[in-house]
Amino acid sequence: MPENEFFAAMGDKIGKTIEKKLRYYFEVKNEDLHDVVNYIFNTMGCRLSTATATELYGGIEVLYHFSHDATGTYYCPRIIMKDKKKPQMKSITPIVRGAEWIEREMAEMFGIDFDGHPRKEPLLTRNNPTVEKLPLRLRRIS
Amino acid sequence: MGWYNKRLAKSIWVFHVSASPCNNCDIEILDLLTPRYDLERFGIKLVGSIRHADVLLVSGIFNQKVGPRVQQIYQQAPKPCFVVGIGTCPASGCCFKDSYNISKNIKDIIPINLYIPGCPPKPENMIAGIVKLVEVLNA
Amino acid sequence: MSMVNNIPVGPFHPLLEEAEYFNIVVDGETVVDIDMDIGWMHRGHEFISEQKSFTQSIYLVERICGICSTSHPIACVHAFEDVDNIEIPERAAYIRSLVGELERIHSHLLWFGLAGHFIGYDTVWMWAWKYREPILQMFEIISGNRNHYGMMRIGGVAKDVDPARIPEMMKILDMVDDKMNMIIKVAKDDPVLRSRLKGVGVLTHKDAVELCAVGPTARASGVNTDVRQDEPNDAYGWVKFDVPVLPNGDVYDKFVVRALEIIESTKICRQCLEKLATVKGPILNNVKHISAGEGLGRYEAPRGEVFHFIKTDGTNRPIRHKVRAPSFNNIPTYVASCKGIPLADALITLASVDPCYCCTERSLKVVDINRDPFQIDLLKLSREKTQQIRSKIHE
Amino acid sequence: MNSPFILLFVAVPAIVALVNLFLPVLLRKLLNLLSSLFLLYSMIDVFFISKSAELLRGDFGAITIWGQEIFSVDQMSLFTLFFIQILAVIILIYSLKGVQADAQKSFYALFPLTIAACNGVILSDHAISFVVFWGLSGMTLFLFALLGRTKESPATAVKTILIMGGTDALLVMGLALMWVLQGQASWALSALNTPVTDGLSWLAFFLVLSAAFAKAGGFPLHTWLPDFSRDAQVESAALLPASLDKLLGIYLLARIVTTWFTISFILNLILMTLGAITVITAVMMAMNQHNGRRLLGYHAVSQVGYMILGIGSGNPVAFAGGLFHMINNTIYKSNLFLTLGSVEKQTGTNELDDLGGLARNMPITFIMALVGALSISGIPPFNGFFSKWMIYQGVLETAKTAAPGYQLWILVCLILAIFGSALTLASFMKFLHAIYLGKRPEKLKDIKETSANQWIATGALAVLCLIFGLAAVAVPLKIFIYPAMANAGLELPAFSGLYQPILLLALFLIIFALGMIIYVITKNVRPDEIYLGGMAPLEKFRIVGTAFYNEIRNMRGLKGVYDAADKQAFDAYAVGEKSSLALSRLFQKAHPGLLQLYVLFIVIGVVVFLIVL
Amino acid sequence: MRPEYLFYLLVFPGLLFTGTLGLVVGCVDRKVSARFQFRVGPPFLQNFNDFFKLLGKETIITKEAVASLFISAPFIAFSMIVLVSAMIGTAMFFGVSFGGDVIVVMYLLMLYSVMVILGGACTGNVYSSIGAGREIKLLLADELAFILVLLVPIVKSGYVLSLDGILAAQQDGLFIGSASGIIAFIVGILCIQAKMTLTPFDIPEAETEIVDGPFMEYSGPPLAFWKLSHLMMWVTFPFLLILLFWGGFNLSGLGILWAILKYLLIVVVMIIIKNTNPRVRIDTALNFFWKYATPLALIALILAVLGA
Repeated sequence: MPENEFFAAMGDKIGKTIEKKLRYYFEVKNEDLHDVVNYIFNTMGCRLSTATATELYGGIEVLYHFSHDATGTYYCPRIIMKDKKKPQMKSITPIVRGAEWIEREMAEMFGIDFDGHPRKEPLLTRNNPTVEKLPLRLRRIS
Repeated sequence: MGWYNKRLAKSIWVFHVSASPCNNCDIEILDLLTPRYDLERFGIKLVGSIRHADVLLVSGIFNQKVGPRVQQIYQQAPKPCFVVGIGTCPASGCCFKDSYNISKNIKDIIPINLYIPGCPPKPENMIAGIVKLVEVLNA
Repeated sequence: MSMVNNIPVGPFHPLLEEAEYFNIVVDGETVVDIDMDIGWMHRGHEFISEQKSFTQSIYLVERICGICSTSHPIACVHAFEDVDNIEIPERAAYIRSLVGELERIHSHLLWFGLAGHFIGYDTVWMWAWKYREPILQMFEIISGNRNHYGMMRIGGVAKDVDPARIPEMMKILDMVDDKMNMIIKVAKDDPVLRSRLKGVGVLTHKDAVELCAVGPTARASGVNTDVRQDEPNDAYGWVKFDVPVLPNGDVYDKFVVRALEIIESTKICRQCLEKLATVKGPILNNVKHISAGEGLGRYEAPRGEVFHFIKTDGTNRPIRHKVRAPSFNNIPTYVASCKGIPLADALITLASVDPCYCCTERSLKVVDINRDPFQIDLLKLSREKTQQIRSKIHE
Repeated sequence: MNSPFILLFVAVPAIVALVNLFLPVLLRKLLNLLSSLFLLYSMIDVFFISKSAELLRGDFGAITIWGQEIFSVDQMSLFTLFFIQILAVIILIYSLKGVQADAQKSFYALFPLTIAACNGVILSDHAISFVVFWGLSGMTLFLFALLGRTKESPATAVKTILIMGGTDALLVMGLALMWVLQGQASWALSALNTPVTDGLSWLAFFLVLSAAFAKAGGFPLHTWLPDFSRDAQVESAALLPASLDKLLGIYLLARIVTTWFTISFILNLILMTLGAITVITAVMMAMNQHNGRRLLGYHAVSQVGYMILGIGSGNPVAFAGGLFHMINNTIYKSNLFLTLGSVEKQTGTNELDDLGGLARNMPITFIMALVGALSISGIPPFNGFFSKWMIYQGVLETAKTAAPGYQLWILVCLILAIFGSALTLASFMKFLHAIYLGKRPEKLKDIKETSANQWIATGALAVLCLIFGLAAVAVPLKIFIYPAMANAGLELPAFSGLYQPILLLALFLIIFALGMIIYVITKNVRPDEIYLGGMAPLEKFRIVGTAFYNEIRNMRGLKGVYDAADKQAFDAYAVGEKSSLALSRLFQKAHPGLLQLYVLFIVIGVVVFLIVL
Repeated sequence: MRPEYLFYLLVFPGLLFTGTLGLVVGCVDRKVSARFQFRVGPPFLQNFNDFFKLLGKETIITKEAVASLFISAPFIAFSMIVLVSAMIGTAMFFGVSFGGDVIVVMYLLMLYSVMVILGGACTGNVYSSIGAGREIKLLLADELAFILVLLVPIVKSGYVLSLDGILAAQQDGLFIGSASGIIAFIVGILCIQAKMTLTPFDIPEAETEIVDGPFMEYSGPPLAFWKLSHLMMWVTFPFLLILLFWGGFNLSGLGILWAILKYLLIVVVMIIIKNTNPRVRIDTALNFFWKYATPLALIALILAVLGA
């Protein structure tokens, strides 16, 4: 079973895990993210579906969705950033090229600074004359 | 000008402006040109350059990025030039009216001469609308 | 030694039915690089959805895109159902798959037509769209609408299929099969068409995997990914079908993959219709409440995997509704597949992934702007405008 | 009989050149202008005012020294002389202002020297004086190249002088050979008449021919020309390779095929083939140039092909066409060089990549360049079309009488020539597009129209283009070329085709006026920004046009040829330099580029021949 | 200049005749194309409406354009087409040549491309510039074959250059009846397909790629005249082919029917080619013409020289 191997290989790098039918949501620390993603993407051959950023009371969480196509299983590493003012985390674009756009979109929406992202510019609001140069999330405050 | 308007009514070249719609109106506009509806019967032709256009078919809710461009496009069209708003979006904003990224007042961006509501309007509906325009021109 | 030039494509360009902007960097007419700028279609779907109840959300996601206007609802209801593991009735499953597959047929036919239009082959455009009309007719038979069918509900579907009209629909499917075989034959025989498509805009297997491409774009590059076989929900576990995968990754393969998929889809539709003639039962399980949790739904739309993620807190609104359409993953493959090919080829390559920008650019929450909706009396406005034209012309 | 009148054409410019060495720049200009105008007036007087009968008959002017007839004039030399004076005056008017400041002094001294040398070549009837003046004109070319200020100028100068000097030596050998073959009768050139029959006469023919080819820029001795065009000053590029050298080279060629040799049909075929090859190779190279001057340089080569084709065909219509094309080419080619020079002086560059959209800044220059470009591409009603049309007709006439195999051969040459003019059109569309059309780069926003003297000069050339195109039969053919041909003993041409330029222009203008009337009645004009699908017309959205023909360049089969050409594989000079290093080293040692040495070589050569024979 | 030239030029077979016939044939083209695509197509006088409508629209001149060139380019091209049609038509209907011979016609036709390029490129629009580049490349592609095609009747008629002379030379046998004639005729149809920039060679004005290329910035009357001159080519080029290979028209009795049939045949063949092919790339077009059409035309020329 790939998932058993995965959890065994990662060991204590995996935090709190929610397990549902064909879905694994687990917390990962920022410094372990690259190891985990590397294993999921390169060793297990998963495909990155997308990533979801959500603003919660306790901070901003980013949830990556990796699909293991052979079994139909989803692996969702979750990063939680406590600092809402200046959220910062590692970019996985150097490992997964396909993550470029989704990380740019999240950066634009939530002001998350993706460390090591090759192209840090807004995805949707380039050439947009009216949107302020702030993450869209901050517009609620003003 | 009566004689000229009759010529204009018989030869409407449309330019399709999609200002952040859900794509469905656009597809239905193209559908109008295809065998079942065949708008070329009325001399209507889809053109690629705004300089050749007589009628702008506008669909969508005009988000903040595309709004100024639509305005620019309208200014670049040679007059006389009419604007037809296709679908519910240019008329009322449809379900997107709560969004943060739409232009507040479409009227200020582009003067729409004719609305064809519907989500999306049926091709028959659009033909009826365009025939109305033709009738106005012919009157 | 020669100069590098920039060519803007868009926001309004005949190649793009939707407003979109590419800055194509060319040397002579050879593409060196493509810089994509999206966001012209950004309407803030995710934000709006978070203010709506679950049922309203389905109406909304249908309007993400007019072409895949049932894929998004299916993925969305899958996500809702995934939160509580809700089962749906068997008949409803068949209807869902039927509608989904019909949409694939109509979408691929639409793409054939547009692809023909883009390479200046208007006859193909007209023919493909002529054969697409009966499919839309089938939608009218099933749902009453040509587009935006409004069929999906949490726990089932909204409308039933009348068994008396099944033979009629079977006939249409036969016709589509027939024409698809013809189109494949044309693509194989016509030397001019082949020269225009073969070996153009190659997306290598490696690039397809690394860029996480999905759908026919990936399958034409030899990546065997299809939600219908990977996670067979609805009726896909019960029907037989193949997933065509081709190795070359050029436009020609994308063309053929889609043609083969249409034939597979008609197979599925037939099986569904046969079952619908026999399987009886309810079409909707009433779902009263969705508990707090996370749900993840996906569906193989015509362009690839549609992905919906729902986070709920026990109320009747999602606190986060994430939508990822297939084109969002496929559009970045342009750069990989367009480098070093002539401009004319690059443009058909852009079209070859069947991009759907409306899908790509929904997005996020935020902001409590003072709402100023277009509360205008439609009829009155229309009359006013017409009056304006009239007076303008009479003067 | 001595006639001081003829002597004027050599003596006056030579004296001016000498005097100019000691004068300030302003006086140099004045003196030059005066002398050139005087000479031009003398020629106009001969042709139009007093119609000096003796001169026109050709039995008037001859300068005899020591019993040897040095200078004499016949119809062909007379009209060539006339065009040398016309171009000299026009180019001088152009150079009155704007010549590179540091080269000005030498330029105004070299200019009359060049004129003197060229006039001398045309007037010479004595083999030795012919060779001396011929060599002198090559030498001025070398000096002009040295005046250039680009990095490659010295190398180009050496290349030019090597090719020129080498072919000069061949010319001397050829003349000597002819002298021997003719039984050592006389040194007078007009007395030469060698039937090309046996091996030695063939050799003599090709030896002399090579000199004509090198001077005019025929294939394969053309390679100095594009380099020279790029590296020399633009005035000298317009003066020598574009006009005077053409006149000299083709004049020599016409002499060769009419009087000096009696050639057979096979030689006609060879000449026509060489002509067609010159047309097509040079124009194919020109298409892909990125430097404006080099592009024009290659065209200066390709146009020679038409003249060789016409003159080599042996048909009177084509012969007349070839001579006419020679005149036309000098007019429009110097026009093109000069307009490019104006652009260069205003913008400071001649790299096509850096230019664009100048038609709005320099409308007059643009119109002149447009006329030149249309003429060179052979678009009716300009002059280039008329001469090409004559050449095609003549070639077809030649084909008509030939055997089927030869017919096909001639037709292929013709096709290449006609296609060459389409290619010419193509490369000039690129040239015009890159400089005058398309989007203008921001930095060229404030470019002003060029000074009056420059556009007067180019304007005069453009007007000549139109006049010679419309009234081709009435003016240039009847006045200059037919008499020359009659004088040379050729039959007068009869056109088999039909072309009425004035009628066509009149009818064209009627329709055009009708269209403009409709436009003026219906017009409703509004200025607006460029439409780019909603994007702002930024500066980066610009197509220069230099890469128009990348597809052709990269075509399978052609790519290799072009790549090789870029590495100078087809440059006889470069190949010679590379392949025979030892020889080349010797060669270069012998020709260190020193003028004195070079003159010495000529003198030694002549002396050696005199001793040997 | 004789007064009847004005009649030839302005009424028949020049401006009025060619213009009207061109607009009508343009409708035939649209109608037949529509039938190909299971559509009804526009009304029969659609092109007239289009033309008059465009006359009443605004003329927009871009701020970067050279206004005089931009405006005069379509009118020059138009005048040129009228002139050429008058020359061809006069030779065909009256047996009178004026103005020029085959070579003149060939070079005048080049002027059309020149005007397209100058008019399009002076706007400073990037698409127009690309279109101009493609236009000239297409000219290069078809010109070589076109020259060969034109040489075949010249050779076959015994090196006669004038239009009426070539027509007269066909009294004892149509050129199309010989092997060389028929090959050259077929290549000729392909060439005029490219000269008229019809699909598959509508590369310079590819609407979905470069938005009508050089004509993109045109609007109002200048655009009307571009369209008109383009439609007039539907007359000029087929007439030229009929003149060179098919013995012109014999306008008496059944000859009229034959004339119409001949003309319609060429037009319909062109429409069929247009509707059954996708647009090719410019390098494909170059390859096609240089590597296939030109050798074929050369074979025709060889045959013609040999008398076949």
